[in-house]
Amino acid sequence: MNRRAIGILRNLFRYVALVFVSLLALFPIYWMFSTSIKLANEWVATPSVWFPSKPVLLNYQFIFSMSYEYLIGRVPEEAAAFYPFSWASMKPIFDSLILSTSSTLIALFAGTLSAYVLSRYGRKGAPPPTFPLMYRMFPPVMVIIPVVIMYATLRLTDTYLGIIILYSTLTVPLVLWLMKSFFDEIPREIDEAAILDGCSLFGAFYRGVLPLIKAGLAVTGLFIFMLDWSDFMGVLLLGGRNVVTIPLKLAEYTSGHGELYGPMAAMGVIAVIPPLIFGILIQKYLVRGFTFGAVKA
Amino acid sequence: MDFNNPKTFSRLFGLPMNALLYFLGVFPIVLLIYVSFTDWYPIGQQYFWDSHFIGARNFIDFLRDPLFGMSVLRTVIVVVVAITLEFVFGLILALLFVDRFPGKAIFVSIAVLPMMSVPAVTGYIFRMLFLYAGPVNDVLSAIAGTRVSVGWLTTGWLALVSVILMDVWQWTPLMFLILLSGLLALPQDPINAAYILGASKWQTFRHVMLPMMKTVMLIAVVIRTMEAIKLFDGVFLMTHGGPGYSTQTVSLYLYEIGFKYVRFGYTAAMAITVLLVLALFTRYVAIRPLRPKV
Amino acid sequence: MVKVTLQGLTKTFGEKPVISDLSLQVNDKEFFCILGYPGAGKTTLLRLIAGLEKQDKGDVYLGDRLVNDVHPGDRDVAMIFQNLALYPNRTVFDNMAFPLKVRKMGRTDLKNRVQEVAKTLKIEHLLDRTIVNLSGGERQRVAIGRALVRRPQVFLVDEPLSNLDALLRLEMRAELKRLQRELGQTFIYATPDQLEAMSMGDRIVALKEGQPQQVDVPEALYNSPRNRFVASLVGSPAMNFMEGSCKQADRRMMLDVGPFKIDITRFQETVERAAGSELILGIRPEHVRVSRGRGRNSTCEVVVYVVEPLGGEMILHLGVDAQLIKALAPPGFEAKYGDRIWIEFDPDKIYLFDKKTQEAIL
Amino acid sequence: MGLRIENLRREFGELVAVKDLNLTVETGEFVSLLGPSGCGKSTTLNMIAGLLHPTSGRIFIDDVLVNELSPRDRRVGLVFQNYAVFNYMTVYDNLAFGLKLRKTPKNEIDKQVKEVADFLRIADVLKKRAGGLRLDQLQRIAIGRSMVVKPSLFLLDEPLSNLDPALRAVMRVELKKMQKELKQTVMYVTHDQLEAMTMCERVAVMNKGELQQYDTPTVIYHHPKNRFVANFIGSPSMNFLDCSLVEKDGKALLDAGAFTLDITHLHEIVRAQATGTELVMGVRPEDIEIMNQPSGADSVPTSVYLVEQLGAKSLVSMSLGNTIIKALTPGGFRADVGETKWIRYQRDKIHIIDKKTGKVAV
Repeated sequence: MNRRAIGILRNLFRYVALVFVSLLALFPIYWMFSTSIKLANEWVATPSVWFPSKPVLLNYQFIFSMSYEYLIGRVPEEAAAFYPFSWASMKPIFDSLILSTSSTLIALFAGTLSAYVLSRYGRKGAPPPTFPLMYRMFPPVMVIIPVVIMYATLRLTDTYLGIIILYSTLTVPLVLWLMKSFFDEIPREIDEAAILDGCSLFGAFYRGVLPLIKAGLAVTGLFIFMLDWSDFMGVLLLGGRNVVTIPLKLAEYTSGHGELYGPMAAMGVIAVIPPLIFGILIQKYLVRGFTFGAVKA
Repeated sequence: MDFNNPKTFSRLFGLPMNALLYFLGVFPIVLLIYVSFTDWYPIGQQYFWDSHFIGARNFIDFLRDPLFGMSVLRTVIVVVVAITLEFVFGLILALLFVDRFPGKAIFVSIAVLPMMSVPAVTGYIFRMLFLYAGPVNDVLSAIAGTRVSVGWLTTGWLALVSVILMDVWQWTPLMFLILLSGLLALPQDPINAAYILGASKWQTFRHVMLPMMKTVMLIAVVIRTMEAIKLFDGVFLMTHGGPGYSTQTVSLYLYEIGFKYVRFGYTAAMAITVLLVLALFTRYVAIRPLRPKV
Repeated sequence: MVKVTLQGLTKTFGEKPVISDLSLQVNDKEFFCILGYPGAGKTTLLRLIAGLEKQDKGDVYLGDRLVNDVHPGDRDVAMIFQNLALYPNRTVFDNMAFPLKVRKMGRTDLKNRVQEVAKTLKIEHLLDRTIVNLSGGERQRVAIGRALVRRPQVFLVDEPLSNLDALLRLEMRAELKRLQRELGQTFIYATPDQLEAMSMGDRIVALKEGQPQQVDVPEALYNSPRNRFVASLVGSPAMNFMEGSCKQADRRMMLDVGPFKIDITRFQETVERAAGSELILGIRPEHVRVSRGRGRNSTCEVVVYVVEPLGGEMILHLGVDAQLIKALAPPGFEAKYGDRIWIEFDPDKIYLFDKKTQEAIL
Repeated sequence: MGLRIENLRREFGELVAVKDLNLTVETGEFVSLLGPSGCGKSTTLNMIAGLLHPTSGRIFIDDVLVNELSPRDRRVGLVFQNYAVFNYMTVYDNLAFGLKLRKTPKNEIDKQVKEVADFLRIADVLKKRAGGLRLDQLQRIAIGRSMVVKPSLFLLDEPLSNLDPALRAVMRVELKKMQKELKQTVMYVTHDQLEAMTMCERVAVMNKGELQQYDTPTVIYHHPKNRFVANFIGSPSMNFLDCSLVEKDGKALLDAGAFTLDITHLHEIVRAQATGTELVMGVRPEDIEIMNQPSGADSVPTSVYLVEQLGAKSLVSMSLGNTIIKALTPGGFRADVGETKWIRYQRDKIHIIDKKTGKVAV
């Protein structure tokens, strides 16, 4: 057998394997999506329904109509007819957006400044470098338990401010390491040239380095947004009434009152869309993000 | 103040992050240590200063608590099995992607989709997949030829398997991506040198590529171990720790004691202990390959 | 347009002293080269002068002004970095205008100044291009241009040519030298390449482990190196060194280096005054004469290992016992691997070093 | 025959990296593949080693067609530019790697590794991990690793480019010595013309994927085939002056604007070789004589532009019309910038090149 034939055979094997892997990766997501457009009688059936017989948007209408408490015991088919779209039902989406965006900005601001100092001036002045890293490594429950205790005393529980502070603090170590890895890629001489040209230390950062690092900032921002958006435990323990994000709403559907698989799936689809888009956008940097900048792809 | 003094400048720039970390880092930990020595029960005693100091009772109690021991054991099982599977699958997948071939970018994007999903949503998805009448049983039926009805979420050990499968589905992509970066970053010359010296593909992989990947593999495993220990969201939505206690991990157990039974003092003692163990693990094992060269 | 004076400059990184107690003076309008191997402290020295690094001890004067506590931006020095430190995605104009913008110069003045500098450097036509689209030589010019627009008092240059290919390097070398002449400004230039230092420098400091070994004009470094280090650093091909010991015989003083002896009677006084009997003989390859047959003054027989033709002349690598000697053979000399030939030293051109202190005796 | 290459060609998409290359290397010969980066030399090397498949053409090693053989079956040794030593193994394991793969008995491996280590003078570091060693030691390991498997052809890919100049000179000699002692067939790839010219018996100059000239260093230096070779070989490089051929009073004159040169004696050859009257005169810096006074009809007045002291030599740049001519004179040459000096070409050393085709006529 010559080289070419072996090459073709190898490729064939590779593609078969890859298609199989792709099916495994996509199927659960497909299942959620297809459930979200199924009618109630197809949500759970034996054998289960792989392709919705009649795709409908009722489940989406359901979650965007009046709030859930009024709908207990009803199925989307009838609910849609009675209850029109309501702004109140959009609250989880707005809450998720507000919390994720503002926490991301705060973490980005604080973390970037520290990352610059760490990259250029070493340890002096910057936070002790391993401390924030450890902070990131502990299971959130354990980090949050003392925070719950503290918030209860400070009356920060179930407030936007409290949760934004929590999110910012949990993600700022990642910003620190990620941005440091980006700063480290900019030669030190860029700052020094700016300083010799007459810039102050701040000027060297702001006019010299920052413009070169816009892409890194964007990547880090999107990555942190994904993490904040995905949080569940934080709001579970510190939110609830006043603050309700999408994952929390999702959990609400599962607890108790019969399984509303269709609306849950619709909520799930809405929850995963932003991270999927952002994730694909910054795919090249995901490794760097998850490994604290230690592995660069 | 002279902002052109590097020391002043870096203090100033470090200020916002330090503020965040001290506010939610140092302060709560001190509080946690205090509370762990009290019997604080917020329903009866509104503020922690209303509670009574009871010494090390909480620590002695939870060490005797069989549920806690079991949750630790379960966490260890989940972590070890899931990480092993993820590592093996991730490495195989990475090897499939080393060469260049048409469509590579698309396949990579598809393969890494699971890790971008929101963990809570993943938990919910797998809850649907593993229903009695779910598609997993459908596939098994199709293979077996007769109707198979496995109670994935209602049988204790199968629920644990389901949890592991969920973690494997969501996080194999990360392992794959890290290992792939490692493989692609390998210098080509030593590999070619090995070929020319007479090594076969397998020998080159075994004697040249694997040793050079050591650091990256270590990083991948450490990172994933840390993340797997955190496991909470997915399990919470998928099984709620059930049936019974069969999928209750440390995180879930702490949650239950702390927030269902609101025994804050007791929870604080457990949290402190786990934190300490993890801190030692992080300090002496995990941080080494990760520590950026400052 | 100013002289630079360094007094007792000391800098340590951690435990390691990088510059230790260094004093020297760079004259006004001088092209001053810092020559040394990588790690000798050349870059650190430049950075200390620029103020990017703070010395542990010692003083830096620019002209008569003590600048120890002056912010780098206010020292009025420009530095051209080894990696040039240009902004890759901005245009040449923006790069060159940056220092002027920082100093808040008016738009028209700024434009004129940049134009004028671009003209001297022959990069006017590139002003609108971005840096990433330029060749290595062009980037080099832009980096020089960015330093020039400010009209600083002192130029610090850190091996900027090391990333260029050989031909371009030769060209830029001449260009830089011409520029310095025309501007009449003080240049301090760090390089590991002795050829570069020898050809460009008005004076050179040979630096070793943060300590100046010799500060002098190029010819002096070549003709009368202060110690063995300088002798080996300057000149290509490098000087031959052979260890030997002095022996008295028949009122003559002979230096025995193993394969042969050499008569050093006429330096006897100097040698006895300076050192013990353990010496190092140094001889430049260009002062080793080779011949096919044994001549009257021939010192010893050697084996040809490698012949390097260098245009007309050639370098012969010769083996005798376990030692290697390089010799520069005249054009037309025929030799190939394994030949046995004779060598002869010009007795006026030898150098002697004390083996213990490595200092030059002769 | 150590190596024979027939019509070797390699394309990367549109780009032809190697264009119909023909080359033979005798057994035991030391041959260099020389050219600027991107000339196709590394591609050629990789094809010989089997890391890259040729688009067309045939490669024979020891008269065996190896096109379809995998690298491991070709019996070639390859030393990479960055050595590609297995950092994580001990030096011993590095050297033994090839033998272990061949399932050589343990005591045999031991014997051979020791032998090679002694030969390369790395016996003292055998037990150390390769990662922390010096560059020259890494290089010895890389060479030794290939040596133990006794390849019929040794390929060296710019092995000296990572070493500092002093070490490079030493390794050059050692490599040459080794090759001679082992009578090993070696193909040495480099972009450094000095290395190629000094070490190799024959040099193949490549440019843009095409072989320009393949001959001994002496021939290449004195009789370059075309302008590229003339320019690439020799440092400082050859001067080129545009000129045209004028016939007057039965004499053939080379008119370069600033001066004319009588080339009647070469007229016939030039007329036969050149396509037109537009010519380029090439002359090496060392073939130009600088004089204070005009002497003879060939003297041309020039003004000194720059003098660079290189130690044993001085490199003088002079402006002639609007071109710069470089001349190499004995060291210590002194002249002020702008001073008038006369130059004279050594008439038998000039090259006349067809401007259009770049071919050297004389």
